Order: sequence, then structure tokens, then C-alpha cells
Amino acid sequence: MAGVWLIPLLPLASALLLILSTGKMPRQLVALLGAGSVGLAAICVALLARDFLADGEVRQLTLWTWLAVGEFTPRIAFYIDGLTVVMMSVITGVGFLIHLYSIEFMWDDESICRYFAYMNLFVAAMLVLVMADNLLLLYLGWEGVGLCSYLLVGFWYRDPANGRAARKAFIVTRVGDTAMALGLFLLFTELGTLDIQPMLVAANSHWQVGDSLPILATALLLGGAVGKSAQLPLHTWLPDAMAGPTPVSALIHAATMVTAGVYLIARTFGLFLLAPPTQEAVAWIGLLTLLLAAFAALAQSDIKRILAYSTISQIGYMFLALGVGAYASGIFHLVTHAFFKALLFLAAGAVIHCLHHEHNIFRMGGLRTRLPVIFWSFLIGSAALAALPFTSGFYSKDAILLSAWEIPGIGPWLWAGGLLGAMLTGIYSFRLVFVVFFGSAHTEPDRQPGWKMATPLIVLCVLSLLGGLLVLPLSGVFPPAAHPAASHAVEYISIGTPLLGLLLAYLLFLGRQLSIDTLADGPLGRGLSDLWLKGWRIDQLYDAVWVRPYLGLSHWWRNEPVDRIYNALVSLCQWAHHRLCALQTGQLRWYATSMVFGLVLLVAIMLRNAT
Amino acid sequence: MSGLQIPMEHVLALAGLLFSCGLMGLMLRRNIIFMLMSLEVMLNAVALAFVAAGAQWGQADGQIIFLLILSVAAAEVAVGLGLVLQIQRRFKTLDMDQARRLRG
Amino acid sequence: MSMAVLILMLLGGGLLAWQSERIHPDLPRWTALATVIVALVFLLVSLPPEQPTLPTDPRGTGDWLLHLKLAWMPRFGIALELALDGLSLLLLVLTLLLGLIAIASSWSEIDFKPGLFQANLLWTLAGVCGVFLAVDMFLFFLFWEVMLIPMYLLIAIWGHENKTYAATKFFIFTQASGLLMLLAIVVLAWQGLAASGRLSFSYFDLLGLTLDPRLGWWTMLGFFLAFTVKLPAFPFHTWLPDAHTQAPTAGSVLLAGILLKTGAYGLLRFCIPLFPEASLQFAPIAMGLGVAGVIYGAVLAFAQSDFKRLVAYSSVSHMGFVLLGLYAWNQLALQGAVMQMVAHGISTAALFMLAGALQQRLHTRDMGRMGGLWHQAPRMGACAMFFAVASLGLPGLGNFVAEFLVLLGLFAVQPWLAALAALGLITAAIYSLWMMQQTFQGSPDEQRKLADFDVREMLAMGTMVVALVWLGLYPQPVLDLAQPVIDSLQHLVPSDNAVVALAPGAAVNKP
Amino acid sequence: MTVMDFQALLPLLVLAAGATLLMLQIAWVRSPDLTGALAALILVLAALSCHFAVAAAPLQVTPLLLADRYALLFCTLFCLAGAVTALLSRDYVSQGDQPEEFFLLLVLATMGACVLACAVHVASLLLGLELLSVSLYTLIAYPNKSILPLEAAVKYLVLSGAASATALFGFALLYAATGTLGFSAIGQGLEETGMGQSVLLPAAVMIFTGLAFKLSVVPFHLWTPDVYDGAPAPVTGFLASVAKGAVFVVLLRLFLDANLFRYYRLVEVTGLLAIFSMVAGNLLALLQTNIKRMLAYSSIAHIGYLLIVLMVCTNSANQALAVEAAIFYLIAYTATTIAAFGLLTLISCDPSGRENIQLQQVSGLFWRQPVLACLMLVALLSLAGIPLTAGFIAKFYLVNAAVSGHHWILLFSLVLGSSIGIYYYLRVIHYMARRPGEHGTEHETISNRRGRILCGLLIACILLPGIAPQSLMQYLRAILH
Repeated sequence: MAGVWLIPLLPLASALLLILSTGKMPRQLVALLGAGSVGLAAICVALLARDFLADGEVRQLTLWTWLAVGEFTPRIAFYIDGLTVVMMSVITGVGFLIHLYSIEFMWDDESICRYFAYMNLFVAAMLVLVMADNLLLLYLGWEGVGLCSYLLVGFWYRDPANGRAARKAFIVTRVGDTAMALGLFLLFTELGTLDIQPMLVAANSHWQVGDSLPILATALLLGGAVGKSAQLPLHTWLPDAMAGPTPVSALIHAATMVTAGVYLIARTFGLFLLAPPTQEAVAWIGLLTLLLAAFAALAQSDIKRILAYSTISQIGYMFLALGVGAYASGIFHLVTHAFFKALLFLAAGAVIHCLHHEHNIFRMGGLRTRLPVIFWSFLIGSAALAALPFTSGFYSKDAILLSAWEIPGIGPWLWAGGLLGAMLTGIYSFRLVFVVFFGSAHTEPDRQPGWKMATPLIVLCVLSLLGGLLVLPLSGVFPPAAHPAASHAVEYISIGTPLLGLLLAYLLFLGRQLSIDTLADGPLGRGLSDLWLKGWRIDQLYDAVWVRPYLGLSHWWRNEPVDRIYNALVSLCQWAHHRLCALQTGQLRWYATSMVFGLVLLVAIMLRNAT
Repeated sequence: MSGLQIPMEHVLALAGLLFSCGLMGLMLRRNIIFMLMSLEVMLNAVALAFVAAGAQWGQADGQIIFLLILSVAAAEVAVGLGLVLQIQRRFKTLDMDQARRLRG
Repeated sequence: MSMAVLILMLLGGGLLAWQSERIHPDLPRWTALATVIVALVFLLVSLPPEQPTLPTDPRGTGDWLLHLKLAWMPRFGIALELALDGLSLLLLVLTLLLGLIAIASSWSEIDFKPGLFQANLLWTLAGVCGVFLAVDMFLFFLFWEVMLIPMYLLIAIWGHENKTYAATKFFIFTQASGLLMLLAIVVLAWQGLAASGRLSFSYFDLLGLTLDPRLGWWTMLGFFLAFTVKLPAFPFHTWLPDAHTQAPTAGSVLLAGILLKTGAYGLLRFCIPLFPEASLQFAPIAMGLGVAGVIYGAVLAFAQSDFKRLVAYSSVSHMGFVLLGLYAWNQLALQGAVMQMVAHGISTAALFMLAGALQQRLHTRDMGRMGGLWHQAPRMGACAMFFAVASLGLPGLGNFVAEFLVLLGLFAVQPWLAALAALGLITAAIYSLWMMQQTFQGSPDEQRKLADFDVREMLAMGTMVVALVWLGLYPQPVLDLAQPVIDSLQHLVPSDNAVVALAPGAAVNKP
Repeated sequence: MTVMDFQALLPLLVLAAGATLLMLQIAWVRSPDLTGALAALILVLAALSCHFAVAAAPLQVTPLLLADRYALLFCTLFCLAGAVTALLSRDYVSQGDQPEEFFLLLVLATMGACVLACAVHVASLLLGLELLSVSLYTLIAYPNKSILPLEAAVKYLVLSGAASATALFGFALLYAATGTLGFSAIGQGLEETGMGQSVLLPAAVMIFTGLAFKLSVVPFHLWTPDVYDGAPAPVTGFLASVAKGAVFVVLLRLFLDANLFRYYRLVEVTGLLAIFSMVAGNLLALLQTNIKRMLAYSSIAHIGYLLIVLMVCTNSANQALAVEAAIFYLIAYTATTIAAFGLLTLISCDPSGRENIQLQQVSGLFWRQPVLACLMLVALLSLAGIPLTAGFIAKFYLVNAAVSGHHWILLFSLVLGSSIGIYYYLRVIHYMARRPGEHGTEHETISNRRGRILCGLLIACILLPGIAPQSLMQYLRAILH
């Protein structure tokens, strides 16, 4: 299939068209271009996927050699195997639905053209990221999605807060990217290539398991992954990134971009296998993140922030999976998560859209009857998120927990942590449902979602429900995972926990059997809820450790310390000038005297030398 | 040569003395006339030195230079006095410390 | 001969533009434009079809496309010797292109003595072309000094509020360091006399001298100082922010776009090849300066509130990468350095043009008084965004290729320095985005009137956008042009030294 | 005296005869135009006559004078400089009463300079020096409208008289020690009489002091700005170029013939004073707002640069190059200085601002008097030693000479001095480039065509050696070998 290059090109081209039109295009055309291009791309991907499933052979396509300096010859080339196909399908499929949704959501916005340009650009970049056959091209896509995320988070640029959030997103991820770049340097210097497959081969031939170099290299790559996927310690940007339009959050900050880190690790798993410590670190980072984020999600009141934290936590699950070597299940969870998280965000967006931009869940309520479509989609989404049995989320998360259990030694701990996380997920997701859709109404919706909004919701509902039945063509990519043979007890526990969470949520937020207020009122409760509301105060920490010092430094250097040296020289010259000019008295006798002094001086010098 | 011989060193020393007197005058006097006079003294000291040296070597060159110096000194002073007249007319004084328009 | 004609063409065009003012005030800029275009075309057509390799010197300074030698001062062995190779060609094309940009950017800015202005512009170009072509050290120094005078006049006459200070500072910095270089040149020539018995200032005669180490070290320093002041490298950069800020738009464009490159060119063409051993000893210090420049410049750029000043400091930061690349001294890094010269030339020129356009429209450079400009001028905003992300090194654009190559090469030699320098990527993001925030984003001042870019400006911008994308996605032609020079550089030092063969598993374990 | 002798001395004879002729002419009919033209003609003739004199050179005419190509070259230079000065000062002096004698004195001064150029004997040195100085006193004091020239003249008279006396006393001591008055003979005498040092020490110091004063070397420089400032601009130009040039020529001759380089202490002192002059001169000029004074200080610095030559000469291997450098430097410096002061004459034509030209008065000159300003620009760049001007080649010569002798300290102070120097030259340029109406005061300046053409020629003399110096270089080499 030579037309592969069309897939990223379509959205890219339409993005360029939209940019060049500089907002002069009629909305209809913009919508058509914006959504249509992605749709076409999706169709191409579908065709590609069909062929791939038919023969299952890896496809490679080289467009041209990017640059050739000595042995450094990265190419603009694509490498398409099962993993890529899965990612492409998610990106274009979910992407298309979200574009469709955006048409209605953004219809009244003056700069819808810019919006779709950015969105298409993002899709293109993301496609390049997953299709790249060498790490440099991947890095291109990597930074590209970063840029688009920056542009879209700061889309409503008039509000400085949005700009701030956008900058935060870009810079924090840039930190990770820099680590990743260093990783690339190291890999190339050591292995002499950045083409992924040859690199993995070379790595296996050069390095033994547990060597220091692969550990360093993978650690650096992990840095990049952590940044993009909003894991500890670089997760702080994601909650703020909700400043962008909701579909953006759905596409970038839930469905696709944030999973790039997961993709990177899965793509280079060969390296991670050589570095057990990093591998383990991945697992622990995942676990820690998913717990912290879940706790933080409990206390949020902004609907989007809750979803944002849940995203972080879910990606934590994926990292956990990667860490325990269950790559397939990790990717599986990535896919299902893409479905239900997109669904949730779109639904949330619809709520916000219909409640004229109300974000606070406690000012909503009682929407069950007023916005049925949204209610049902939200319900399904939450169910999948909480991994209630037979939803898509259930299958993927279950698989992850089981394979965590399998790991000798730390396994049970990871498993227990995962379970705790699962319960928390149940609580916060249904807290959301109960508070928003049940109880008494605080705000009246002023409109109903149109078909352009409804259709994606419905489709995603179906996917979220049945997504678990999908079979991903990953067999050729990852080593076959040992079939989990855990005891049934483990099975039941992991099935039961989410339900427990649901129950708790019901008791706390709907049944009012035990009031949340009484819990939150205790000093401990208040302290905790405050701590969680502020996301464990990690932002303040970074502010104190990085931001303020940097500001201080730049302020201190502001007016050029180096120049002081030169100014000192200048004033020295001026001083000398004035001293010397003071001798020019204009008095004849003094001049004569000075002549005599000069004479004496010379004699003195001569005598000094004479002796 | 008959008569008492004066060693050249003594004459040179005298010349040096005269020369320094001239210099001192230049440095200490404020009246332009006196300055010119001390200039004269200096030049004549030089002339004396030449004469003494010429005598020492038994050459006429010393005297010749002496004559040259005399004429030169005359010229200098002639111009100098011309200027003095001008100064007297313009500055209404001969005190050179008053003439300090040019400075800095 | 065509090289001499090129320079004379620019000089003559300057005179013409100057006098054409008498006929009509609009004529000078057209004359200037025509001159540069003609010069560019002339340069490209006068290139020989195939590359004749001239017998230059044992150690092979690469293939010279053109070579011209006319007797000038035999008494000192000084000749009018010009030569053109891939590197010079690259920089010449850059120079003339940016010349066009500069003329375009000052199209409607200059109302006072436009003729003389354009003349100085062209003379500066002529001087820079001379610098890139001269291979007789004396001639090189001559061009090096002479190009300053029209530049000085540009700043001193058409500059902004604080022009006297800026222009004088600029001139004295470069002049003082230039004198040291003159000293070094003469010393070198006399060493040549001692070695070959014949006084000569020709690059090819002086190349490959074996100097006594101490003398070589000091002589090298003379060159290094002159070039790093021009580059500029920390801590000799302080003239740059003032000069850039106070210069008229075209002046800033030329300064940032090409005058800085003469410094890098000098290092690459003269300082390193003439003193390989000394440079090798010096490399660590030079790289240290480079890293310092990268970070210091970036931090100060963030601290500025004056648009042009911010861009100026970003240049300091970017040229730090050039210094790093040159002294990391392996193929990747050197190619990166050359790439950086070109890419930075374009991106910074564009940013200065933007700054100029803003100042012309808003009569201020203070970003505190801007904000939300995107609302009034989306086209401007888009261009600004593009070049901002270009200067923060977004992959797919020229600057990224350059910085990536430099760091990749540096990493093989000095991993820790590379890690430090990589901080520049983060800091660059910080100041670039902060700049965008303060100018084009944020809440707009509704009653502010701001004319968006017109066709002429968009044309100029478009050219540079295309150029940067091209450099970012298919830089091979540029790399090939620079390749010979870089090969020759690598032959200069025993390969077990700083030059690292990038075979698998080569370096890092080396301290 | 043979015909050859007369031929060799032709320039001096022409000047002497011309002076007499001028006197008669003035006595016959008073007409500044006529006298001025005649004087210029005489000086030009004298310059041309050097060309014929060369045929006879080198020739020792009487023990006093040596007419070799070195001397004759400088005679040409001085005569031409004198001619230009005459033309420049033409309508400058004619504003006062009885301007004719001015030209007479100018011719005499030039003659004094030429005598110095040929002098190889104390007597001729004395005659030349005094002829030059005495006529300069009167030239300086000539404009009888203002009192500044008067003050300048008196100061110069007293001090330079004292300086001459000092130098002569030194010679007297040498004479006493060696019994000879010819330069080279003195050198031999010193070698033979073992008592070199003890007498030489005071003698050399006194001679050097005397001559250094005339060259206004630091620390004997105090008089310079006042005299330059007070004297009429053309005379200042003459004083700064010809008078100093002549003295330096004779100093160099003395050092070479008497081979004083053997006495390293003396040379060392020279180097020390060179450094003083380079640095102090430039520092003094740094913030000077009066252009004439500024140029005076810068001339101090330039003499400092020139003194480097004496240091270099100590190594006989480099002597040829050093002398060559000195000659080139003197030529370039003379042309530049005369041009600069000539331009000042033209710029400051309004009676009020004549005697001291403030920076303010050149403000915006580029836009009022483009041609004048450009010429001034070139002159200043040449003084600052920027390429494409004679000043740069001259400096380049010096650097080569110094490098050949490995005088690093001198070289660095040269660089230091020049770097400081750039500032004040730029300052003038900047004032000239000020936009009209940008900074207040505007002086409308009249300008006369003849002066302009003349300055144009001078600028050509600055640019030509700057761009195509080869022929001059070859000529110099021919002279010295």
C-alpha cells in the first residue's frame, strides 16, 4: 500500500489550506475541510487496516532521506505494523468523531477556521508520530503534537490564564522532550542509528540485560514519555490544559496525545527489556500516578478537571501495564480508554455547551431527564471508566491487574494498589454522575445537542460498551504474554472492587446514608480535601523550586551584569582623562616647571638603570 | 697658551649653574620680561659651554656656534619683545599668570 | 574575476542609489533592490558548471569553485586574492537574500535621506561579501573593518533614541578586537617569513605553518577574540543588544542575519584551520563559553521587555550553539554549526523585521504596551508564531536540524556539556512563548488601530517561511555545500583527539 | 663649492632666493593675492627642484648639510605642505591688515624645516631649528584681532626657546666630550672616548628633552593644546605636520648617524615615553569638545606611535623596515593633518568661532556641507587608522616593524591607544552625522571653492596611498637601499 503517505498528508494539507485562507473561508467549507480530511484519512486507515488484517505483514515506506551527515542518515520513512495500525485507527477514528462534534460545538466561534487548522495539524502530527520508522521523525511528530496542544489550549488567547496554561503545557512537556532528546543522542552515539527496528537489534547485540547504558537511555526516554503522558513528576500541566475547548481536551488530553508516551515505551520495549530497573520504575510511576490522581479527582468540583485527573490516573494504569511487561493489555487499555474518555469528555462538553459554559458540577444536577442522550452516554462512559463488568474498560483493566499479580515479588503490591485505584475510580466517576445528573437542578439547559453532537456520542457509547470484544492485531509486535492463570479469588476481587466503589459513591452522594459533608468537615477531611483539590500541592512545590528561582535569576541578570566590567573600564578612562586634563592649567610657569620635572624624571630613570 | 689655565670642567660647571639659574627664573618669575631675560641667560650659558669646549679642543667651532647662538638669541628676543608690546597693549599687564585664556 | 565584479557591483549600486535620490525619493530603494537582485543572479550564473579543484595546500581546504589573485602590495606579499567555495557560496547567497529582505523591511520606514541609507545598506553588503570571499589575510581584515563603517552610519544616523551609545559601543568593540586580530595576522605572516623566507599574507601560504606553541596560542587568541566579539560569544556580547535594539529595522536584519555570521565564518575558515593545535587545546574553554552563552542569552532574553532586545539576546543564545558546534569539532557538530548560521540568519532576520513592523505601526518596542495583537493583525500573529517556534527549535524547521546536529555531535565529545546546552531548548521555549504571550496573545486593546502585513511584507515573510521549512525538511543541499570545508577541518587534527569517529560504541565513556 | 653642490642644495637655494624675492615684492607692491600666489609658486618650485637635486644626491655639502634622497624626500614633502598651507591661509589672513609678510614667514619656516631635513651637524641643526621656530612664533601670533594667538605665541616662544637651549646644552656637553659637532663624528667620538656613559647620560637626556619637547612627547606635551588652539588653523596644521616632521627627521638622523642605539638605556627611555604618549595622548583627547585641542592631543598620541620606530631600530636587522615605516608614517600623517586643519579652516569661517572650534559647530555638517563633511570623515578615519586610508597603511607599517622586533608591550599599548582613540574620532563623525534640527545649534558655514578643491586633492593624497600604496612603498625601499 503505497498510499500510506496520504494518511498524514490529508489532514496536513487541509490544515495548510485553512491557515492560508486566513479566516476568509465560509464556515461550511471550513467544517467540510476540517472534518472531511480527517474522515478521508480515517477511511484510508480503514482500508489499510483491512489489508493488514488480511496479510498481517509489516509495511515500510521511505519517502526521502531527511539529511545525511556521515553515518547519521535519518529518513522520512514510515513503519507500519499492528501497533501502528491500532494507533492510527484510534487517532483517525476517534479523531474524526471529535471533529464532527466540534463542528457544532465551535460553530459560533469567530475563529473556527483557526480551530480546525490546529486540529488537523494535530492529527497529522500524531499520525507522523505513530507511523515514524525512526526516532527522529517520531520526535518531529512528538514536538508537533506538543505545539498543537499549546496552540489549542491557548486557543482563546484573550484570557491570559489560558495562555498561561498553554505555556505550562508546552514547557513542562518540553522538559521531558529534552530528556528524550538526550536519550536519542545517547542511543545514536552508542548504536549508530536511530531507525527503530535496526536500533533494537543493535541494542540486543551490543548490550546485556542490566547494563548501565541501556538503563540510562531508557530512563531518558522514560523522561520524555512521562512528560507527554502526564505522569509523575511531570503531570502538573494536564489539569490546567483543560483551558482549551472541550473537544480539544477530548482529542488531545484524553484520547490520543497523552498516550504518546505509552506508545513510545511500547514501541521501544526492546530497550526496556534490557533495563529491568527502568522497567520497574515505569510500573511504580504508573501506580503512584494512578493513586495520586485518583485521590485528587475525588476532591475536584470542575467537571473537566475531574476527567483530567481520571485521565492521568488511567494512563497510570497503562504505565503499570507496560511496567509489568503486559504491553498488549496496556495498548488495549489505551484503546478502550480512548473510547470512553472521549465519550466522557464529549458528553461533558455537551453539558457545558448546553449549560452555557458552566463547569462547576455542584451548580448542575438533575440533568438526567433534561438531557437524556448526554445522561446515558455519560453513564456508559463512567461505567466503562469505573470498569464495571462487561464494559470495555473492565476487560482491559482486569487484564492489567491480573498480569500485575503475576509479577513475582512486587506483583501483589502493584495489584493491591491497582485495586485501590479501581475502587477510587468507581467512587469519583459515579460521584460525577450522581451529582450532575441526579438530585435537584441548579441550572437550566438552554438547548439540546444537535445531531452533529449526538452521533459521535452514540457511536462512542457503542464502542465503550463493546470495545472490550475487540481483538487487537498486536500478536506480531509484542512477545506473547504468559496467559494469566490467577486464582479465581483474585478474579472476583478485581471484579468486585469497582462495584464497591460504585456503592460507596451511591451512599455518599446520592443515598445520603452517610453524608459527605460530615466526612469533609473533620479537620482531617478538610485538610485532605483541600490537599487533593490542589492536586497534592505539587504545583506550589514546583513554583517554589523552579519557577521563582528562574524568575529571580532573570530579574537579577536583567540589566546585564557583564556590562559592569566594560562600564568600569570606561569610567576608568574618564577618570584618567580628567586627572590628565587637570594638568593643563594654561599657566606658563607651570609648563616650564613640568618641562624641568620631565628632565628630572628622565635622569632618574637613567640613573635607576645605571645602578 | 700662557696665563692661568681654567679647567674646562669648572667652566662647564659655571655654565650649568647659569643654565639652572635661567631655568629657575623661567619657573619662578611671572613677569614676561624677566622670563625672556632668563631665556637669554640660558642661551648664553649654552654659548659659554660651547666656547669652553671649543677652547678645550683648540677648535674654532666652539666660537662659531657661540656666534650663531648669539644671533639666534637676538632673534628670539626681538620677536619676544615684539610680542611683549602686544601683550602690554592687550592684557594691560606683563604678568603671564594673567594670560590663561587657553587651558583645559 | 566575477567575485570582484560582484563586490564592485554592490559598491557601484550604492553610489547609484545615493545619487538617484536627487531624481526621485522613491528611486533609491528600487535601485537597491535591482542591484541586489542583479548581484544574486550574477553570482549564480557565474558559478562554474563543475567543481575544479584548485591546487591549494597540502592539507586540502576543500574545493574552490572560483579563485582570483591580483598583485597588490608585493612589498608585503599582499594580493587581492579572492576565492569561493561551498561555504562562502552558501553565505553569499544568504547575504544577498537577507539583503533583499532588509531592503523590503525598510521599504517605507526611511524618510530621511533614503538614498544615503540604501547606499550604506549596499556597502555593508559589499563589505560582508568581501569578508566571505577574501583569502588574503590583509584583504580579509580590510573588508572586516570597512564593512563596519556603513553599518555604523546606519545605526548612528537612522537609529532610534539611544543610537549614539549603541553605535559607538558597537564600533569600539569590533574595532578594538579587530586591532588585536591585525596584530595576530602580522605575527602570523612574520612566522611565515621565518618559515618560508618569504613574507606573504595569503591564506594558502600561512595554512599549515608549524608555530611555536606559546606564540601560536596567543596569535590564535587574537583571532578568536575578534571573531567571538562579532559572533558574539559570552562575555563579549554586550554590544549586541544595544546595537540591535537601536539600529533601524534593516540594520538589525543585516546585523543579526549576516554580520554575526562573519564571526562564525572567521572561526571556521581562519581561526581553527590556521591554529589546529592551539584551537584543540582551547576547545574546552570555547565550548564552555558557548554553553554559557546559550543559557545566559536565553535567561536574559526572557528578562527583557523590549521586543528587539529580546530577539537580540536570543541571538546570543543561538550563536552559542554555533560556537559549541565549531569546537566540538566533528562532522555532525560542524554541519550543525553551519546549518545554524543559515537558519538563525533567516529566523532572526524575520523576527527583527516583525519587530520593525510593529515599531513602525505602534511606535513602541515595549511589549508591556502590546498584547492581543492577534486580534487586529492575524497575519502578523501567524508569522510571529511561526518564527517564534522556529527559534525555539521546532522539528521540521531549519533551527531544529542545526541545534540537533550540534548537540548530537557535542554529545559524542562532551556529554555533560551537551546536557547543559540542551537546557537551552527549554529556556528557548520559555522566552519565545513569553514573547508571543506579551505581544500577540492576551486581551487586545480594542481601540488600537493596527494595519496587518501587506503583500510586500507577506512576500518577504513567505520567502523566509519557505526557506526555513525547506531547511528543516530537506537540508541536504546546504550540508553538501559545506561538506568539503568540514572534511578539511577534520583532517587537521589527529583523529584520536576531539574528533570522534561516530562508529557504534565510540565515545561517551571518554571524559 | 662645485656645481654639483649647488644642484644638491637646489631646494634650499630656491627657498632662500624666493624669500628674498618675496621681500622685494612686498616692498614693491602690497597685494595679498600676489604674495600668496608667489609664495605658493616658490614652494612648489622648491618641491620640484628636489627632483633635480636627486640627480646629485647623495652628496655631503660642507660638513653641515647632507643632501641625500632621504633628506630631499622630506624637503619635497615640507615644501608641498607649505604650499598647501599658503593656499589654505590665503583668504584667512587677508582679513587682517598687512597679511603679506605671513607668506614670507611661511616660506622661511619651510626653509628651516628643509634645513633640518638635511642637517647632519649641530650648527645646521641649530640654524634650521631656530629658523623654523622663530618664524613660527610670528606665524602663530599673526592674527592681530584676537588675543588668543598672542598668548599661544608667547607660550610657544618661551618654552621652545628653553627647549632649544636645553638641547644645545646637551650638544655642548657632547662637544666637550668628543670635540666634534658632526652627528656621525659624535658617534665615533663617543665610541673612542671610553668616558661615553658619564657624559652621555646628562647630554643625551638634555638633547632628547629638547627635541621631545618640540615633538610634544609626554611629559613635555603640556604646551601643545594651548598653542594649537590659539594659533590660526592653517598654521596649526603646518606646526603639527611640518614642524614636528622636521624635528623627528633630524632626531632619527641623529640616532642613526651617531648610532645612539648602542646606549640601550636611552632607547628604553624612548620606548617608555612612547607608551606614555600613546596612552596619555589618547586619554587627554577622550572627552575634548574643542576639535583643535582634540587634534592636538591626538597628535601627541601619533608621535607616540612614531617613537616605536626608534625602538625597532635598535635591532639593525629591522632598521631598514623601521625607517621605511617612519617615512611612510610621516608622509601619511602630514597629509592627513594638513587636510584636517585645512578643513577646519573651511568649516570655521565665521569670525566668532574661528580660534576654537567646538563640536557643536560641526553638528549636522553632513547635511549642510556634504562634500566638506565627507572629506573630514576621510581625514578622521585616516587619523583613526581605518583601512583604505593612508593612516591605516602607516599603522600597518608600524605594526609590521614592531612585530619584526617583537616589541609586544609597545604593540599592546598601540592597540590600547588606538582603541581609546576611536572614541573621540567617532564622536566628531557622530556630531557631523546629527540630523538637522535634532540637537539645537546650527552654524551656517560659508565655503570657498579653492579651499574645497585643495582639500579634495589632500583627500586624494590620503586615499591613494591607502588604496594603492605599492608605488610609494617601492620608492621608499629604493631610497633606503
